[in-house]
Amino acid sequence: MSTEALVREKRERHIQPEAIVNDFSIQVATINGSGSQSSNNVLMRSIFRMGVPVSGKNLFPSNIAGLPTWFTIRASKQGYIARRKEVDFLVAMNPQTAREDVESLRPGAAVVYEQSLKLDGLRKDLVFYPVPFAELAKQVTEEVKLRKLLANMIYVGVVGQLLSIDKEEIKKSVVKQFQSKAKAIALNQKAIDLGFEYAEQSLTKADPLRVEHMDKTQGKVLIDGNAAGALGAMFGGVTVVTWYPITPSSSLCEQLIEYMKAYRVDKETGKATYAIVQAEDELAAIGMALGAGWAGARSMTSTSGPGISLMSEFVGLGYYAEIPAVIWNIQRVGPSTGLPTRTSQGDILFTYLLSHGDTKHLCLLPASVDECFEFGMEAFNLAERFQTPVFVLSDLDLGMNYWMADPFPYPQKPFDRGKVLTAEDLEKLGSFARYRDVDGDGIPYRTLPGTEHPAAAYFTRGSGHSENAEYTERPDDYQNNMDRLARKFETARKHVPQPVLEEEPDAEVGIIAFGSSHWAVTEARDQLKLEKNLKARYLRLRALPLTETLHSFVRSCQRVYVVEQNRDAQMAQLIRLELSQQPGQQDKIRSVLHYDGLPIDARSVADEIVALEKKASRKTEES
Amino acid sequence: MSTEALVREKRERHIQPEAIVNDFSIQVATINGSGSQSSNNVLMRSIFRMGVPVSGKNLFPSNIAGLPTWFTIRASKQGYIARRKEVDFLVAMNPQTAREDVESLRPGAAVVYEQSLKLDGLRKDLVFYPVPFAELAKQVTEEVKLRKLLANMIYVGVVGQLLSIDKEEIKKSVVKQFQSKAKAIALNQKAIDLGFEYAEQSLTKADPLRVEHMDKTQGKVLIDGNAAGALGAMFGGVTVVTWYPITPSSSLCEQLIEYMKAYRVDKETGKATYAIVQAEDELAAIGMALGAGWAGARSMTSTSGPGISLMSEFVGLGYYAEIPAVIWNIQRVGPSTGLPTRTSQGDILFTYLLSHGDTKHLCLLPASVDECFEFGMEAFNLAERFQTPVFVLSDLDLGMNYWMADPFPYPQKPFDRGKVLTAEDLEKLGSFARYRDVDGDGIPYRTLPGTEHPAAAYFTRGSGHSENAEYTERPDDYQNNMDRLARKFETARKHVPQPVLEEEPDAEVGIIAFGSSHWAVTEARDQLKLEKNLKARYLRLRALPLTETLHSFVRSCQRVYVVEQNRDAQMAQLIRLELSQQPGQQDKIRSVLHYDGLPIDARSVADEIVALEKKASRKTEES
Amino acid sequence: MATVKESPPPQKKVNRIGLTVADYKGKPSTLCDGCGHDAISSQLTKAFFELGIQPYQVAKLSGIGCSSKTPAYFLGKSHGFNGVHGRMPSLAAGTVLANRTLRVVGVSGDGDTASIGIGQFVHLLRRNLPIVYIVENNGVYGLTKGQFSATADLGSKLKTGVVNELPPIDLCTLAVELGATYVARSFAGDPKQLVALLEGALSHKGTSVLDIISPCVTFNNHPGSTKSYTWGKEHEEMLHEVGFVPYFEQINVDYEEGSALEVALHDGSRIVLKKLERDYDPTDRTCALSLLREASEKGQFLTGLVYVDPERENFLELLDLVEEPLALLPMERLRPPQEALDEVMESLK
Amino acid sequence: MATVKESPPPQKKVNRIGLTVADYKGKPSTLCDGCGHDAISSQLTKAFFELGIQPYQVAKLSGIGCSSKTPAYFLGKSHGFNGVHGRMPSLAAGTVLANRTLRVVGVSGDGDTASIGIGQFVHLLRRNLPIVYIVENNGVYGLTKGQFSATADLGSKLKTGVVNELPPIDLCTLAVELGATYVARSFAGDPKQLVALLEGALSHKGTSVLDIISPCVTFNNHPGSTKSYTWGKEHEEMLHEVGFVPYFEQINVDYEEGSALEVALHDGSRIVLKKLERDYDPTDRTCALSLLREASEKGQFLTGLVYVDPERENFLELLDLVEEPLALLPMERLRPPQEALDEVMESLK
Ligand SMILES: Cc1ncc(C[n+]2csc(CCOP(=O)(O)OP(=O)(O)O)c2C)c(N)n1
Ligand SMILES: Cc1ncc(C[n+]2csc(CCOP(=O)(O)OP(=O)(O)O)c2C)c(N)n1
Ligand code: SF4
Ligand code: SF4
Ligand SMILES: [Mg+2]
Ligand SMILES: [Mg+2]
Repeated sequence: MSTEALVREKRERHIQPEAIVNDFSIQVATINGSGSQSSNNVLMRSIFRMGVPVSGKNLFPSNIAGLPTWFTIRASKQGYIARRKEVDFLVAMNPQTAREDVESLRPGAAVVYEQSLKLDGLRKDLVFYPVPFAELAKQVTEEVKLRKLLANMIYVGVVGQLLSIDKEEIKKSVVKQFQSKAKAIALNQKAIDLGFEYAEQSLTKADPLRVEHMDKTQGKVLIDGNAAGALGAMFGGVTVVTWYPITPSSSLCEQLIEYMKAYRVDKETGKATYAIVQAEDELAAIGMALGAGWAGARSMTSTSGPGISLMSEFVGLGYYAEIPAVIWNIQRVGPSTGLPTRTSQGDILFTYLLSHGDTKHLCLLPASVDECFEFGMEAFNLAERFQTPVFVLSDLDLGMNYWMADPFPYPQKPFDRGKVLTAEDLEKLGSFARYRDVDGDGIPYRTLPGTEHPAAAYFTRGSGHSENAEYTERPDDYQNNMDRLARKFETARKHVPQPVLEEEPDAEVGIIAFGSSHWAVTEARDQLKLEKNLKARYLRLRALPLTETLHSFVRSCQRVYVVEQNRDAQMAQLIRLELSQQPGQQDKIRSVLHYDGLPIDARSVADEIVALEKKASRKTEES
Repeated sequence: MSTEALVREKRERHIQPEAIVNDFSIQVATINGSGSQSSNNVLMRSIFRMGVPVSGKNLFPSNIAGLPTWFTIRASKQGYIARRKEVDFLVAMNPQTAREDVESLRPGAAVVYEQSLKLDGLRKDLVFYPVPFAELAKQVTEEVKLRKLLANMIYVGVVGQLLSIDKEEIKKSVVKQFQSKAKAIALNQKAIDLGFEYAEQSLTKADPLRVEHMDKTQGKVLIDGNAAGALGAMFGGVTVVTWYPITPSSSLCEQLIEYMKAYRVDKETGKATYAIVQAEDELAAIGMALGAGWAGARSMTSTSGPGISLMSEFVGLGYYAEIPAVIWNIQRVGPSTGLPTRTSQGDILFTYLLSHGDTKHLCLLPASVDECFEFGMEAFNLAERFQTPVFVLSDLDLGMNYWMADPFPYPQKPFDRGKVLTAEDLEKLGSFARYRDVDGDGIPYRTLPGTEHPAAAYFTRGSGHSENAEYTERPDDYQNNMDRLARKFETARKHVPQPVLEEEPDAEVGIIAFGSSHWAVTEARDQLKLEKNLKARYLRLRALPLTETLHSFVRSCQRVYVVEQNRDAQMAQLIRLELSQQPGQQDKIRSVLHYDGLPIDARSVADEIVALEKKASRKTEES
Repeated sequence: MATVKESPPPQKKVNRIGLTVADYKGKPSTLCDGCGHDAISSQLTKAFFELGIQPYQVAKLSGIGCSSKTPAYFLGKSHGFNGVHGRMPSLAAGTVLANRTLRVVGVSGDGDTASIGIGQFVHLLRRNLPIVYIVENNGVYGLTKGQFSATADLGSKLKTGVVNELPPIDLCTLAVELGATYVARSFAGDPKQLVALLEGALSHKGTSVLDIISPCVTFNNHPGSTKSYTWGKEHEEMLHEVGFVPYFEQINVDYEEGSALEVALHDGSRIVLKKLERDYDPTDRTCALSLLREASEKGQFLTGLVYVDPERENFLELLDLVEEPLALLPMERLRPPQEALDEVMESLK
Repeated sequence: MATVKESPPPQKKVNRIGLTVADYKGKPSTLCDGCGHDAISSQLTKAFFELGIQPYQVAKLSGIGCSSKTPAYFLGKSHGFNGVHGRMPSLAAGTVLANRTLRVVGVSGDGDTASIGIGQFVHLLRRNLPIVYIVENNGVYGLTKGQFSATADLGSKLKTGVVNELPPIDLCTLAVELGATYVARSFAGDPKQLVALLEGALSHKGTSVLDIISPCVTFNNHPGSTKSYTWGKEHEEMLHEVGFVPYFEQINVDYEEGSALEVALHDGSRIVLKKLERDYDPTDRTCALSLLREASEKGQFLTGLVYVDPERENFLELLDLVEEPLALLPMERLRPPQEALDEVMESLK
């Protein structure tokens, strides 16, 4: 892997390096609504099919058509799939941004661009490939409307040729992209071929980038976190789904609709084993989810920041009246409307403490599409086991971008429906007290409406209630119930997904991260090790509340860097509080923050840690 | 003051002690809706008018009529006005609770009760005064409907006689209570006299409690925090008030309506210099308040827990788009509907961090009716100076109970309308950038709609905006703006009301508290000093964010007890985080928590601190 | 016939499933003596008893308010859910989606429905889910001590002297306009009519809205208030005499040709509307709306079945759900087979 | 007369306060080419220009959506406020309460108004504040890529194949029913009528609601969609030809006796409604409602001034506010004197 370091070094010295194979990123700059998505998918999939690990990130505006959008494909023989800060190969199709796009390139990078934009004058240290896309498009079709789309396909051909991407794989990818639409396939293939030809005849390769066959993607899949979460929900047995559209959450429910239509319609009767309802807003969405959870369904909703705020009151009811429901929060950049199409981990604290009064909620923190699938199922088990709303905190980067993964294993774990008493149980018991801590774990028993037994009924309320679910304003009743809820939360601490520890023998430094930051951190650890010989232990948090593991991890380190994607170091704050009973430990915590709306990248993390390490050593010298 | 200690000690040894003068609490147990409020007021005011410090606490159900309610009047020659746990004198008018009320009394206490309830059999260690209230009521009036009300007035007479309360003062209090309603005055006075007579003739004083004239209430007023807050708002120049009814907040706006009618109607034109609107819900209330604040009005709304949750989304807009508004949160017991008529400090963390994304808000923490008045004004100055929503966190105990105070001083401080550019300013400047940090304090300049200048207009939005208030999704624009907001918050740290320090030379122990806990803490400090010779420094927080003062205070103590009225030690968490850069300091923090819905009392605080101190010393011995 | 009984059934009388009225009672009410809401609770109790519905098959939901407390005061053997202010419709919708076999009854107040809750109310109506939605309408916020709600009369005055200057919302008009398929107005002081309308609603397959004037004796029962007992008694004008014949009592009600109108509900029950002054057909939407408009303009207090469409598909039918409660489906029917996952994974390669 | 002008005024032409059309333009639009919303923005620009309103006296507010972005695309010299989704009415209300001298225009979408925002919309209508409320109605959520809103046609189909099975909300009916005093329906494809209706709304003293069908060319412009250009052009049926005569142009419009109806607005401006097929009087509330009902039943697309009541008191009058903006009152007028405080304190002793 040391080539990586070497290459970097050379780049820094601005030397034209030798061939760079399967280790660079391509950025395609277009205008949104111009249908470049399919071109980009074909390009990405072709490389993927050549066995080269890829990841695709779509940087799009909060707008439907006419504004700049960038798609970045990273090829990485080492299998790194985090965002890569530097662009090595630019396809400049958007006049609005071409200038800035070119200026921000690293020296030595290559640029394919619409000839008429005349970009080659902008810099001397780049490789330029002018292409008359508009002209070429005319040769593909008479239909003026189609030309813009096809111009985008042409660059697939051009780039394919320049990077020596396997023509056959491109063909296959085109077929996959346009499914059975023969006409579309032919037309697009024609455009690609034209691009190929043009590049062969009119361009002379002058950059070091090349794609070569590998075997690192055998059997792997490309999927976004929202699709994975939807699959998790389906295989987790969701029955009632309520939602209100909001970017970047909508695609989770929209893909779920498709999957459920395909796999959850009763074979014999042809009837649906689920209800999916587009609510009038988020207050209604969470209300329906809680009503359904109360009545015994596995219910869920999905939203993003503004929706979470609107759900505050109802979520407090869910906590206090103890009603299961699963809530996905696909985080975007706040506060307020913020940047709806940019990514962030800015809702950690607010979601954890959502609603007035003493409230705390179970939060799952998926880092990968695999975990979106896994937690998509597990969230229901936890919600029903602990009779409380459970949040799954994903984000736009994880939820809407393309991630490579192994095919998801078919779930072996049966559903855990929690402490629900049936008529038979009641027959044996004779009676039950809805809010009594029978087992000492703080978790009471519940019955479902419709249970055929005279002792089954109880009254649920968000106001003060006794063990028997009767209305009460008694100080002791209130306090006992609140203490039990705290006990229940303690029990949950042991049942939520535990952190994953990646050991690093005799390392002084520790890194803590969660969610989509994981991939940048993994890569950054390699960079630190290779470039600075700085070894770092790594603890990846997977849920709130935080668990014991955290204590031992921090104890084992001299300095701990908490990496997260928000301004206020929200997770670091929770970590400090968790350590407050461990004298001296929380002083070890330092924050590495990334909050500009772009997915976090390894380089920034590594650089920041190096800088902070320098500071630390200076301090110790001084003292 | 050492009698206090003495007396307590004796009580503990169950001896019938000598006369207890002006230092006990009376509890009246009735049924809500039975109009006992006026009787209780007359009783309380009579003692108050005798120069004896009093406080009155109303413990009422979340219900309109027919459920138990208790009113506690505390007389304290030392001037303690916190709740007193022990009841010395019970008036048992409510059959539903009489038994339990009597059982919970301290030995030696006195009980006036409706004869027919036959309570005297219940305990041997109490003084019982049976009174045939129903019978007596018949003598007062023919009207059956009125009798229940008047029975309540009769006990005023009985209690008055037994505690030797000045008849004249009672008369005057009756007049004050019923204003100019001659008929009511006569009838009620008649009932009281009857009670007096009955006590004189049929009861023999057997308890040590007595009220004597003092001079400790000269010129003082009795007022509730909501009324004080309303006065603050009026003298602070509020112009737009939007609200939605909710206990315990409603009375703030309802009293404000009365005050504004009286003092804010334009003399010449007879027109209102304010608008008060009952909104359809809390989302609309905060929305209107923000719209008005944006347009330049001093706007406010008032609510409680559930309303705060519903305001989450809009408050985030206020923070990010930088719009002034004042929001009163009269805290009640949560989570969810919780105990609507009980008190709590359970919304600290949630309010401070309200809304998704990286948000933080200025919160004022009044401890007294004086501060409700003062902060009621100051909140507008801060909101307009910092162009952001400002919360005033009161609670039910402070807001709805009666507190003794000196008359409020007429405000000398002029309004601070903050950085608003007029047409003239713009003429000089030529242009302005809405979100630029011109002065380095993070606070930008704004203009009001309607400003007659071509450069005045700008576009406000909750989505990403540049310094010039233009739409942007640029990473740098976003991050710069968020950093400026953080800077603005830092500036505010120095401008919010600073903590009040009560020194205690060479004390090892420190206490931190805020809001309505203040009075219990003050009394508890005396108890600790007198009874255990335990001296404690005291820092009373008056606002969030926390300020430097906190650091030096904690440094100056060995152990710091944070007293608050919630389960999760919410303020202690914020304190720990604030201390996180001070190695070792946060280990000193311990929590004294009170969260059963009743106002916090000195005895519980003192006992808990003593217990924790014992633990601490044991620890140090061990180690 | 059920609804012509004059006196409440004697304690020991049992219904068709062998239960007594006592089996349908709830906890003692904590509302003010004489509160209209209590009168409605007893008619609900009676309606369920007479229909012989199993209490365990009923789910009671409500928002926040004095009215919303009442589900605790009837059907003590049914599950109940007192939610948050103004959001009962979504909780009720979720409940019936999870378990379509439940008889779902929602109780709300005028503040809970017309003020904070109008948004969820409107969207509930559009969905026509099988929910009986009862508004105990007293024109004020009782529980918060008497402020005006959005159904308060124009110009009506509070004890405090505050006058309401905003036009009241007519909930029946809104209900008919937005898609409710069973809309009635009634009066807490008219138990006979009320119980019949409730029984009809409980037998209807779509959303039923009952706007019931229910006097608040503490804050809005003063003379002149159109939400007071006196005003109600003096001004109630019945559209027709409402009778209800449950499906299990297939007796014929005899009346002269044309002197009554029968509406057959999907479960076989029938509503019999005996003509009084006017000749009114509640199955005609346009008539219903103009009737309501006329009434509100003339300040008339018309009670009875304002509108009914026994046939319109409800949301469960539109969703084409399985017959069984979704909540009770076993894992085998909820987790697709290995092949399904393989197929999806294949498509992602 | 203002509204009979066929072509937009040439660039250099100035209005009565000496401003050119350019002075009323905003930033370039970022909406899709051909989006109906842009057509509405240009008519707003034109209306303000023709009325000669000072841009600085205008406040533009909106919720969230493609439609709600448009305030950035007209009147660049006016303050604008793009708030949160579905809650523009409360922000607009607060704005006009704080400064009654502002001309307040709210722009919203059908999702922003009829779905999430229906609650605030309903209560805004009741208050009749001086606010021009524009709904750019395309039957879908444009900005979130084409899901159905609450005004989507029954049975209409998305590209994805999803079919809408819920009845659409008729915003004009709701507006008239709940108290709006100027209610119009129009079409982004009919600039001539639209500008006249906008000018009327801007001269009206209460709440005006304009439900403007505004095609979403990207997600809901397919044939068959009643929110498409073709459908609109083919089916638009004008109630009357709308003309507007501003108060500062007291010319007489001549038409034969009875061939037109004039409505005088409180500022002296007049709306002239030239008769076409039908004989319609928009000042009659009952007619307005039955007209709307008929239209929705027959699926007619009637445009024009549906209802107007130039006189009903607005909320500012009911509150009896001072003439000046509350926001600008000096401390002397806001802080009561020492005596006031003393008086209160005395009463508490
Ligand atoms: C979010 C929220 N806001 C305010 C309240 C306070 N509140 C309780 S009941 C109520 C009004 C109830 O009025 P209505 O629905 O008419 O019921 P009624 O008491 O008149 O039967 C209000 C405002 C609350 N519980 N929750
Ligand atoms: C609280 C909240 N929920 C959801 C969204 C996502 N969202 C943005 S615009 C929109 C719908 C806009 O539809 P419409 O009002 O019809 O405007 P159009 O785009 O069609 O003009 C939604 C759901 C949001 N911004 N805020
Ligand atoms: S206050 Fe009114 S509504 Fe509430 S219980 Fe009493 S009478 Fe009924
Ligand atoms: S998506 Fe539709 S509504 Fe949005 S800008 Fe494009 S055309 Fe207009
Ligand atoms: Mg009511
Ligand atoms: Mg729309």
